[in-house]
Formats: sequence, structure tokens, C-alpha cells
Amino acid sequence: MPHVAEWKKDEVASLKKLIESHEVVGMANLSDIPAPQLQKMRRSLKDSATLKMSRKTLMSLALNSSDKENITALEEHMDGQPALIFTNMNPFKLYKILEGSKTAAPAKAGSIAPEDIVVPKGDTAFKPGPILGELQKSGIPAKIEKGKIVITNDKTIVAAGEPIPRDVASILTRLEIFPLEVGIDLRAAYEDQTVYTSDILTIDEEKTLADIQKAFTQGLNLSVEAMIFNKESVPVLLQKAATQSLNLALNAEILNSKTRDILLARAYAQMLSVAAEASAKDENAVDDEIRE
Amino acid sequence: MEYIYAAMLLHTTGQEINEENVKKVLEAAGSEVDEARVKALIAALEDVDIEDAIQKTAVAAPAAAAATTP
Amino acid sequence: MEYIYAAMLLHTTGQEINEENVKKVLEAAGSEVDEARVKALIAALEDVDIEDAIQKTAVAAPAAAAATTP
Amino acid sequence: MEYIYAAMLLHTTGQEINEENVKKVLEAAGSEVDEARVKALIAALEDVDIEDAIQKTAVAAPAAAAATTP
Amino acid sequence: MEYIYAAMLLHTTGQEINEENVKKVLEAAGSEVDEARVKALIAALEDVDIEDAIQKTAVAAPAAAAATTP
Amino acid sequence: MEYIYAAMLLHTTGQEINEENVKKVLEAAGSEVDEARVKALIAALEDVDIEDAIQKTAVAAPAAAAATTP
Amino acid sequence: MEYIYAAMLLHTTGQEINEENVKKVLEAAGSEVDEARVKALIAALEDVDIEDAIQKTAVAAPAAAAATTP
Repeated sequence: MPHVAEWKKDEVASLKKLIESHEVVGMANLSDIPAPQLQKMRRSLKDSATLKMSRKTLMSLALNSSDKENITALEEHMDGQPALIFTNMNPFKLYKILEGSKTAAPAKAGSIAPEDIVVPKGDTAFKPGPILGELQKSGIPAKIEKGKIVITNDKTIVAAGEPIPRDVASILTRLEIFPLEVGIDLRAAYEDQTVYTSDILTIDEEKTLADIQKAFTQGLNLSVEAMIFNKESVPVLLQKAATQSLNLALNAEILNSKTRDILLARAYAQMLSVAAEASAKDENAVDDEIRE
Repeated sequence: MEYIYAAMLLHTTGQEINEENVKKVLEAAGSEVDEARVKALIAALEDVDIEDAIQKTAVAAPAAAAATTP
Repeated sequence: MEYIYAAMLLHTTGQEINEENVKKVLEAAGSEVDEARVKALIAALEDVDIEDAIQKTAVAAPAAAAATTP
Repeated sequence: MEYIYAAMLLHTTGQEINEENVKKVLEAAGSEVDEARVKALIAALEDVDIEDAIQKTAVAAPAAAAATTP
Repeated sequence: MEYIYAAMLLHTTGQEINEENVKKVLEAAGSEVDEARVKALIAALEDVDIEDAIQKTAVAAPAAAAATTP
Repeated sequence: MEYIYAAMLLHTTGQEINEENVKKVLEAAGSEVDEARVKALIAALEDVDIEDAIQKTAVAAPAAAAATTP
Repeated sequence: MEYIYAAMLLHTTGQEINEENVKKVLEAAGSEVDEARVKALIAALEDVDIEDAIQKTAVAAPAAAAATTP
């Protein structure tokens, strides 16, 4: 590197050192993060990960100088304002933490809506004034009600994937609707010869939860079906046995302490039912006691 | 209510629900029989499907049981 | 249900629910009486306040009726 | 319910539900056997299709109770 | 289900649910006893309150029923 | 449930559910293996279509009861 | 589902659900282990209370069963 400044050499060397000393190297995009927020995120990551911003060329040099096999594949994921993240934590967990630390941010003109942006119906903080016209002009159904501007219906104002128009961005901010998310956007992470891209790193926690419940239900079903006794299946089997026994006792009209009241009650209720139908034909068919 | 029980008893044992039978059952149960009521009951039950009425309440009885379960 | 109806009948007419009475009622209703079942019935009802059991139902029965009415 | 459980046990193992077997099971379970109740049990089960009676929901009724319970 | 019924029978008669007793009951019911299953049953019952499990039947049914009531 | 999970795991990976394999899995999971229970598990699963059995709703019992209420 | 089963097995035996243990169990079950999936599983389970999820299933099951029964 003949024409490379000394500080650049130092930086590449220090990046290389970080690459070699961590199991996981992530490539993130820091675009659109306001400085104070970035400071905060850095601090919260302090114990578990190190975030380094640098020039693309220097990061490339550092990656290429590493002995780690296949780590140069991270170069393909340098987007926006790239930064390297170094950690020893499971890359999936790293991704989860970074996603979880993202915060809502105001709309920016020209930004792409990550999902449908909806202005919900309901009261606004605005007193009647020119804002009403602005809302209506942006396509938001608004009117004046009891001295306040009220939005009459939910309105999807920007569809997912569409750019946010300038006037809409300003209205959304005034309505305190923050449709964008900012945070450290982990594009890919390298561990042990493999580069995991963000789509792979996305964990569907709800599915995991559903799978756990499914596994448990399946295990319980199988236990009960195959009569394998464990502390989960035995209560179910006991209930089944108790229900079937009670069914048999009641259907065979066998009186015991459990069935007695039920059978007496049944006889009485049946009598009332027959009496009701008889008295519907002729009031005098039943005695006064029942008619009341 | 004894008149109804007598009728249901006869229904269950498969006997005809007529004046004579109802009276016989009631007397066996130590009841003083009111002939007019027996006649009225028998006439009224002629158009009643007792089995049906009984089935309808199959629900009611255990209901009580459940209701009292702590 | 004939054994239970017989018991209810006797209860309604205020007669004692004992072997003799239950048999008398069942026979009057044309039923072939099984002594063992009569004995079991009486044993089961020995400590039972029938009125109480019925009261429990009195609440449940109309409720049930309402619930099953479409 | 021990008499019922004994019957269910015999039914499940495919044994005949008769006096001797029911008694044998109850005694093995340490129960003092009341002959009359055994006889009553067997008499009551005589005309019953057990498989059917087991499945038929006698307990369904809580439905009504539950439905009306606020 | 014979193992379950045996356990319930012992529970009802107030006997201890141990290997020996379960086997005795099953044998009385003419069942070929699988020692391993008896062991598994007893191990499972260590963490299960039979009375509780049975009571839940009564409770679960109405709840379920309520869910289906329109 | 560890024995069941071990069996389900082997079923999913397409391995035979035999004593050796079940033990291997349980030991890998740090479980103290009870040979008798392993044997009981395998015996119980012999005639069971696992794919089928895991779909059958075991807990439906009380629910089913309720469902038949008219 | 083998990754989930492995996790459930470890949960049941009281072992820690970590990469090493999950791999050990899966390998014992003859599964070719995909490291990425193991890592993803562990990250996902970190914030999930398995016991809680199971309890919720146990409660929901009968209700759900009833709800879906026509």
C-alpha cells in the first residue's frame, strides 16, 4: 500500500484485529440514524458488541486481509452508510437485539413506507383552522366536531413500498404519526465461514411459540392415544375415564353419591317438561303447584 | 306433580296411560285420586309426545349437578 | 328411570321411600321389580334431602329450558 | 363410584361383568363389597350397551348451566 | 384404559396406589399386567392429584359447552 | 413427556423407534434413562400410527361431550 | 419440527437449551444438524417462556376443541 496514509493503515490494522478477535462480524447500514440516537445505541450495545464506522475501501481492505474463510462475502452487503459490528453473540440474537432497538421516526419526504401508513379515525389536537384544508387536500377525511378537528375514518395514506410525498410527510409529523423506523440495520453477519443475510436472520418468534405449543399438543395427543403414562397424559386419561364412568352411571341409572342428585334432578326436570306440555293442552291437567 | 310422575312411570314401563292405570299407580303411592284431574291429564297427554318432552330435558338435570359443583 | 320416578312419586305424595312402597308402586305400574335395584335405590336415597336436590334443579331446569330453546 | 369403575375395568379388559368378577375386582381394590349393590349394578347394566352408554353424554347438560351462567 | 381405572378404583376405595395394589386389581380383572406400564403410571401419578383431575372434568365440560353455545 | 419427545424426534428424523435409539436420544438430553419405561414406550407405540395419533385431539374428551348437546 | 422437539426434550429434562445441547440431541437422533437453524432456535427461545406457552396450550385446547366442534 504505497500511497496509503499512515492513519488509514492503522485503521485497517485495527479493523483486522477486531475481525480476527470476534466470532461474529456483522455488516450494518447506519443511514438515517440521528447522531444522538446512534450514541445511545452504541452505549446500549457496549457490553455485547462493538460498532465501527469506516470508509468502504478501508473496510474492504480489512476484510480482504483477514484469514477468515469467505468473510469477504460481507463486502456485498455494504449499503448506505456501512459499519462493521463485532460480537461473540449468536448472530440471530444480535439481529434480534438490533431490530428490537429500532425506534419510530418521523416521515421524511421521499422515504419509502415500510408498511401501509394509516391515519386512524378519531379526535385530533387541532383546533379548527387552515389545517383542515391541508388534511383534506392530502386525502384525509376530516371535519370539525365540537370545536375540534376530527378524522372520520381510518385512511391508508401511503401504501407499503410507496414513497412518502412531501406534504403528507409534514402532515404525518404534525399528527404525531411516526411511520419510519430507524436503527442499526444489520444487513448480514458472518460466522464460521457462513454469511447470514438479514432475511435468514429474521426470527419468527410467534411461529416458534406456536411450534412449541404444537409440539406439546402433539406429545400429549400421542401419549393419550398410545396410553403412555406421564404427568401430562394421566390427568387427561383420568378425566376421560371419569367422564365415561359418569356417562355410564347416569345412562344406566345407577344411583351413587355422584349420580344421585343428577338423576333426581333429571326426573324432576323431565316431570316439569311433561307437565308444561300437558298444561299447554289443558290447564286442569296439572295441579296448582306446577302451574305456579 | 304425582299425576305426572305416575304417567311417566307408566310411560317408562311401557304401560298404557289410561285412567285405570294412573289411578292404580297413584293409589299404590298412597295418594288420594282426583278423578277429574286424571281425566284431564290423560286427555292432555294424548297429544303430548312424552318421550320427546323427556328428551328435551335430558339437558336440564345434569345442569343442576354442574351448577352445584364447586 | 322407573325406580327414580317411583321414588319421586312417593316423595311427592309424602310416603316413605322404603322397599315395600317402592315395590308397590312399581308393581302397580306393571314393572318387573328387581329387588337389588330397589335396595340400591333406597340405600342411595337414605341420606338425601330430595327437596334439596329438587330445589337445586328448580333453578337449573328453567335455565336449561331457556338455554335449549332456539 | 367404585362399582362403576369396577365395571369399566372389566369392560376394558374384556371380562364379563358378573357378580363374581365385580366382587373379585372390588375386593382386590380393598373395598368392602355390598352384595346388594353388586347385584343392582349388574341388573342395571343388563340392558345397557356399555360402549354406547360410555360415549353418550350424560354430562353434556352442564352446557345449559354454563350457557346461562353470566 | 384399564390401568387408569385400576388407579381410580384404588383412589376411590382409599387404598394406596402402588405397584402391588395396581397389579392386584388388574389381575383380578383378568388383565395381563405390564410391569413397566404400572411403574410409569405410578410415577406419573406422583405429580397428579386424582381428585383434582376428576373434578376438572366437571368444570371443563361446561366451559367447553359454553364456548359452543351461540 | 421426555420419552414421548424422544420418540417424536426419532419419528421426525426417520429413525427407528427402538430401545437403543430412544436411550441414545434421552441420554444426549441428559436424562437418566429408565429401561422399563423405554420398553413400555416402545411396546405402546408398536401399534400406533404416530402421524395419526399426534393429530388426534386428546383433550377433546370433555369438549366432545359438550358438543353433542342439542 | 425436530429442532423444536429437541428443545422440548431438553426443557423437560431440565437441561439448558443451548447450541451444544441441541446439537447433541439432534445428532443422537440421527439428524444432520443445520447450525444456522440451531442458532436461530436458541435466539428465538431466549425470550420465550416454554412453561408458560405449554400452560396456555393446556388451557386453550379443550376450549378450542369445543369451539370448532359443529
